[in-house]
Amino acid sequence: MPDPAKRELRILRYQPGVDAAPAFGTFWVENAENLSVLEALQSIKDTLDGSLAFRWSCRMAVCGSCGMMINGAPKLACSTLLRDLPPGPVTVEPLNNFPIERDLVISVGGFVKKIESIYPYIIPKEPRTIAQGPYLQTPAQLAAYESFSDCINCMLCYAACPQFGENPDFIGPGAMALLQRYNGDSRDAGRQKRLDAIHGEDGVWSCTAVGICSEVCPKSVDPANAVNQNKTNSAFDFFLRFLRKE
Amino acid sequence: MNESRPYRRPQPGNWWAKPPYRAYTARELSGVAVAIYGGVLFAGLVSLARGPENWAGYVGFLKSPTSLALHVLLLAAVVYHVITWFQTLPKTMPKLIVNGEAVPAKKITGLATLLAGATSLALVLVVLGVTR
Amino acid sequence: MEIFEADVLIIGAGGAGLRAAIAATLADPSLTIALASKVLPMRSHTVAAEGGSAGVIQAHDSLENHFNDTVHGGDWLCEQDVVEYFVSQATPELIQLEHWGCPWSRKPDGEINVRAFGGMKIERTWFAADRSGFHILHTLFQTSTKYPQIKRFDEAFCLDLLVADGRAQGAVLLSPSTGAFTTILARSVILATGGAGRVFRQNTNGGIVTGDGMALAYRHGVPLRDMEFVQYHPTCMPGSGILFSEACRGEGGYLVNKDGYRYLQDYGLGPVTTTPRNKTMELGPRDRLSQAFWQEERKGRTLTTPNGESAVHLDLRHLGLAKLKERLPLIRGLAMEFMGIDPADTPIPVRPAVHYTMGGIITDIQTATPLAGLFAAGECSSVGIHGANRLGSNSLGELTVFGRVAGEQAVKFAKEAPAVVANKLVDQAKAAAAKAVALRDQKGGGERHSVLRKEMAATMERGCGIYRLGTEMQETCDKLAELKQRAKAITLDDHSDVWNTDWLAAIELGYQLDVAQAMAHSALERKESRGAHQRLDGFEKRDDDKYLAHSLAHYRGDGPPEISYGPVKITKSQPGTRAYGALGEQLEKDGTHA
Amino acid sequence: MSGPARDNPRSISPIFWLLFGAGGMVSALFGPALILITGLLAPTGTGIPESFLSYDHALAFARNPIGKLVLLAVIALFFWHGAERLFLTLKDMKAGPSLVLKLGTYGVAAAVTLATIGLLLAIGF
Ligand SMILES: Cc1cc2nc3c(=O)[nH]c(=O)nc-3n(C[C@H](O)[C@H](O)[C@H](O)COP(=O)(O)OP(=O)(O)OC[C@H]3O[C@@H](n4cnc5c(N)ncnc54)[C@H](O)[C@@H]3O)c2cc1C
Ligand code: SF4
Ligand code: F3S
Ligand code: FES
Repeated sequence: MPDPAKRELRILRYQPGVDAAPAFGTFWVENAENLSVLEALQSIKDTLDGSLAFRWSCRMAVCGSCGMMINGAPKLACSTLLRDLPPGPVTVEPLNNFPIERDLVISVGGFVKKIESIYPYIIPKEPRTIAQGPYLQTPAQLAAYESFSDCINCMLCYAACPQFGENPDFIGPGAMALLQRYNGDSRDAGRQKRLDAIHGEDGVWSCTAVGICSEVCPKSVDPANAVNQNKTNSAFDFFLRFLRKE
Repeated sequence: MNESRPYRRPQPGNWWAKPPYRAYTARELSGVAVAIYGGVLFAGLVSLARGPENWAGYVGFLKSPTSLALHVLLLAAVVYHVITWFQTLPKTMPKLIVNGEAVPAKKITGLATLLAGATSLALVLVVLGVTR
Repeated sequence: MEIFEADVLIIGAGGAGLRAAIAATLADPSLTIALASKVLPMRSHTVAAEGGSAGVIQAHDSLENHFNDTVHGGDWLCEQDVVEYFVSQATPELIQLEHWGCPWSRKPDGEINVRAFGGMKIERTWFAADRSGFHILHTLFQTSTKYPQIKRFDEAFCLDLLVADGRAQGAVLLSPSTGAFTTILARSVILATGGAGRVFRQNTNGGIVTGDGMALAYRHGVPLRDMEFVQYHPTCMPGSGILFSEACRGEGGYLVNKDGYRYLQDYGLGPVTTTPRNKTMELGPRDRLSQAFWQEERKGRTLTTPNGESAVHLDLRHLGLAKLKERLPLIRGLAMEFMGIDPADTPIPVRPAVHYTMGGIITDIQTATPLAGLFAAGECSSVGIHGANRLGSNSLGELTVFGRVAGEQAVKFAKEAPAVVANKLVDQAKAAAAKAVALRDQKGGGERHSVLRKEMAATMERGCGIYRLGTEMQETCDKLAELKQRAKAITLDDHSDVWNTDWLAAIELGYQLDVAQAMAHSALERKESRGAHQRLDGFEKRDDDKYLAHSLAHYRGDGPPEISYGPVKITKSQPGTRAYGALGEQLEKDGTHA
Repeated sequence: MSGPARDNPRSISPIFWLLFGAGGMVSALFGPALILITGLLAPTGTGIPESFLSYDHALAFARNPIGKLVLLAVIALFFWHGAERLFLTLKDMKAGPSLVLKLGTYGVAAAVTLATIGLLLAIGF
C-alpha cells in the first residue's frame, strides 16, 4: 500500500569524473503534501543523500537560484508545491539548454557574461549631482520599463527557448529584458550603444518569436517583448543608420 | 583537484514537433499558406500575360473543386495566421502606456484582431459593392 | 594554488559589498578591487528585502527626527555620533541609487514617494513597490559591471582571512564549481558577508545567511559586539518563516488574534485607529510587536495553523485589491503562491521569526575593525546604529552609507599600507585549504551535520527567543558547547570536489556554531531587559547603571567566549523611557524623551 | 567586461525580416478577404458577377498602375512572408544545409518578385 503522504522524486544525477552521463535516481519523501520541491530536495539532502547538489537561497522566489526542470517544465523549485503537481512521480532535472556541472547545478557564467555585455546601467541623458536631487520620473515613465526591471535572472526563459537551445551564443530573453529595462528608462541615453551590441546573428536575430520565454517567466517580465521589440528597433536601425549623422 | 567537466545534453532534434513548441511550428507553417496563395495569384498573372486562352484555363482551374477545396484550406490556414499574428504583435511593439499603466497584451491582440476583421470585411463589401 | 593580487578585497557582494566596491573604484580608479561572493551577487540576501530604505526627504521631517527615532528604537544602545552621520548620509545615498537607476516608486508628479514604517515618527521610507532590496541589489550589481577594475569572484566561498604582522592581507577562497582554492592577496579587506539569522529555526533569512564573515573576524580576535540582540520580525509565514514586509502594516494592515481583536492595544500601543498612525498600534517597533505575540500565545488567544505553529492574523482585506496590487504585489503573490490565500479576501496567518542580527563585527565610525586593514559593513558589522533593536528600513540605508565608507576607507588604507608578504600568506592559505580538505575527507563518527544544525536551531530558538530565562540560556550555552564537540567528528556523504555542497554546508555549520555561542553567552551575561533582549527571570527592567554598555564577545577557541563590555557613545539624547502609542506621544509632549 | 561591439558583425536579417513583417501585416489585414474573393466568391459567382473574372477585367486591373502596385505588393510580400517562415522552420527541423534552404526559400521569393515585376511590365500600361 503506497503511503499517500509519501511522494516519489526522480532526480537527474550527474557527477563529473564518475558518471559518463546523467541518469535518474529515485527518492521518496515523507509528508510531501506540505513541501515545495525545494523543501523536498532539502529533506533528501539532509536525511538520505548529502551529496545531492542544487542551488538555492531565498526560498521565496526572488533570488533566482533554484530554477530547474520539474516534470519537464522550467520552474522555481521553491515556489512549486508538490501538492500542486499531478499525482505520480515527480521528475526533477537541471535546466535545459545549459551544461550540467553536477546534479541539478548548471553553468551560469555564460549568462552573466551576456548580462554584462549589454551595458546594464544608466548612461545618463543629463548627468546630475547628488545636490541636484533625484530625477523626476512619473508613474507612466516608470511603467514603461518597470516589468523588465523585475527580472530575477533565474534563466527559466533560457531553458524554455529552443533557439537558445540551438545557439548557446544567442543573447537570449533574460539579458534582453535587462537591455530593455535600461533602454526604456526615461533617465537613460544609452539606447544606440545597446542596439549596436545586439545587431548581430547572436543578438536579437537568433530569436524566432517562439514566445515560450514569456510563458515560463515566473515574474511576468515578458522577455519575448523585450527581444522582439528590439528586433523591430534593430531592423529600423539597419536602414536609419544611413540617415544618422555621427 | 578535478577540473569540472560540464555535461551537455543536446536539445532533441525533433523539439519542434513536441509540445509546447508544436503550436509555434503550426503558426510558422500557417505563414507558408500565405505564400501558396501568393503563388495562386502569381500563376494568374502568368496566365494573364500569356493571353486570353491561358487565362481561361486559369479561371477554369479556379472554378474546379480542387481549387475551391484548396482555397477553403488556405482560408482556414490564413485565419489561423491572422489570429497568431496578432497574438505576436504586442511582443514586437513598445509597451503601450495609458493612464500610467501598461495596456495588457490581450487587449492589444483583441483590438488588432477586431481591426483586421474589419479591414477584411470592408474589402469584401467594397468588392461586392463595386462589382454589383 | 592560484594566486590573485588585488589592492582591496571585498568579501560579500550583497548591498554592502557592492556599494563598497563601487566606492572603492571611484575613490581610486587605478586600483584593482577583488569582489568575492559565495553566490552570484544578485542572489545575495539583500534581494529579499521588501519594505524600503529610510531617508529624510519630506519638508516637515528632519534629520533630528530620524536620529531620535533610531536612538529610541535602539533603546539608547546606539553610537549616537554614528547615528548622526548615518541619518545625514542616508538620503544622499538614496539619491545616488536613484541616479544609478533604482526604480523607486513615485508620486504622480514624478517625485519620490515614501511610506510609513514601524517606529518612525514621519513617513521617510523610500520604496520600490515591495521589492526594494531586490531593486537596490540589482541596481548596484548592474552598475558595478561598468567598472572593469572590479574583478569579481562569483561563487567563491571564503574559508579564512589571511592575517600577518597584525594586519589583514587577503583571504583564501574555495570555488565550488571545481573544488579549487584561490589565494587573494590584498592590502586591505572588507567583510560584507551579511547576517546570521539561519542559526535560528524559524527565520526570514535565505540559506546563505550563516554568519560566515562574523565568525571569520571573530576567530581572528575581533570581538563581536551586541550579539544578544536578535530581532524577531512579527509578521512571517508560519513554518517557512518567509517575511511579510512591515510595509503591510505601513500601508494600514491590522494584526488581530483568534477572536478578531486588535490585541496590540493591550500592550501599551493604543489608541486604536482605523488608519495607520505612526509609532502606534501596528506601527509600533518590531520587538514590541513580537513580544505582544508571545503574550497572546501564553494567554491562548492565538490560532494554530495546519502545520502546528501558533499564529495571529494579518488582515489586509480593508486595503482593497487595487492597493494591494499597486503597493504590495510581492506580498500578495507570496500569500497566494505559498499559502493559497488571497489577502484581498482572507487574512494571512503570521507569527514572529528571527529576522536580523543587530550585533556583529565591531567597527568604528569609519568601518574599521580593531584588526588593521580589516573593515566591515552591512549586517555582518556592528557600526553602532541599531543598538538593542533595529528600526525597519534602517538596514538598507546602512548598506549604502557604510558600504561607501568602507570602500573609501579601505582604499585609503591600501594606499598607505606596505606591500603584502606573499610567502607567509600563501602558507597560511595552504594550511586553511588543507584543513578544509581534511574535514571533507574525514571518517568521523558518522553523524550528519544536518542533525547538528537542527539541534542548534532548536536550542537557539528556545534559549534566545523573544523572551529569555537565565536557566534556558544556560542550557543553550551548554548545548552549543556539546554541538561544537560533535561537529568535529561529523562525516560527510560527499567527498568529491565539484559542487560538493555537503562540504560547504559543513563549513558553514562551523561558522554558525561560533556565532551562536557569541549570541547565547552575550545574552546570558546581560542581566537586564533592553530592546530585543527581554528577560523574565527577575531582570525585566532596563538597567542603565550596569548595562548601558555594549557587550563584546571574544573568541576563545574551543572554550566558551569571554564577554566584556564597552562604552556607549551618547551625544545629544540622554536615555529616557522608550514608549510608543499614547504614552509615547504624551512623553514626547512633555519633552521627557527628546 | 566582454566587449560586445567587437566581433559583432551586423546581421542582414533585417532586410528579410522587414519584408516578412510587411507580408505578414498585409496578409493579416486583407488575406482572408482576398482568398474569399478570388478563390471562393468570384469562381462560384456568389455575390460577384461573372465579368469579375473576365480576361478584359483582369487585364485592365493589371494595366492600371495602382493595380500593378497592388499585385506586386501582394504577390511579392506574400512570398517573402512564407519564405522567411519556411526557412526558419526548415532550419528548426535541420532539413538541410543553410545555403540550400536559403535558395529554396528566399531564392524563390526573390525570383518570384523579379518575375512579377517583369510580367507586370510586359503586360504594359
Ligand atoms: C526578508 C528580509 C526583508 C528585509 N527587509 C528590509 C527592509 O525592508 N528594509 C531594510 O532596511 N532592511 C531589510 N532587511 C534587512 C536587510 O535586507 C539586510 O540586513 C541586508 O540586506 C544585508 O545586506 P548585506 O550586504 O550586509 O548582506 P547580504 O545581502 O546578505 O550579502 C552577503 C554577501 O556575502 C557573501 N558571503 C557570505 N558568506 C560568504 C563566504 N563565506 N564567502 C564568500 N562570500 C560570502 C554572500 O554571497 C553575499 O554576497 C530585510 C532582511 C530580510 C531577511
Ligand atoms: S525574464 Fe523571467 S524567466 Fe527570464 S531570467 Fe528574467 S525572471 Fe527569469
Ligand atoms: S522563446 Fe526564444 S525565440 Fe525568442 S521569443 Fe523567446 S527568445
Ligand atoms: S531559492 Fe530563491 S528563487 Fe528559489
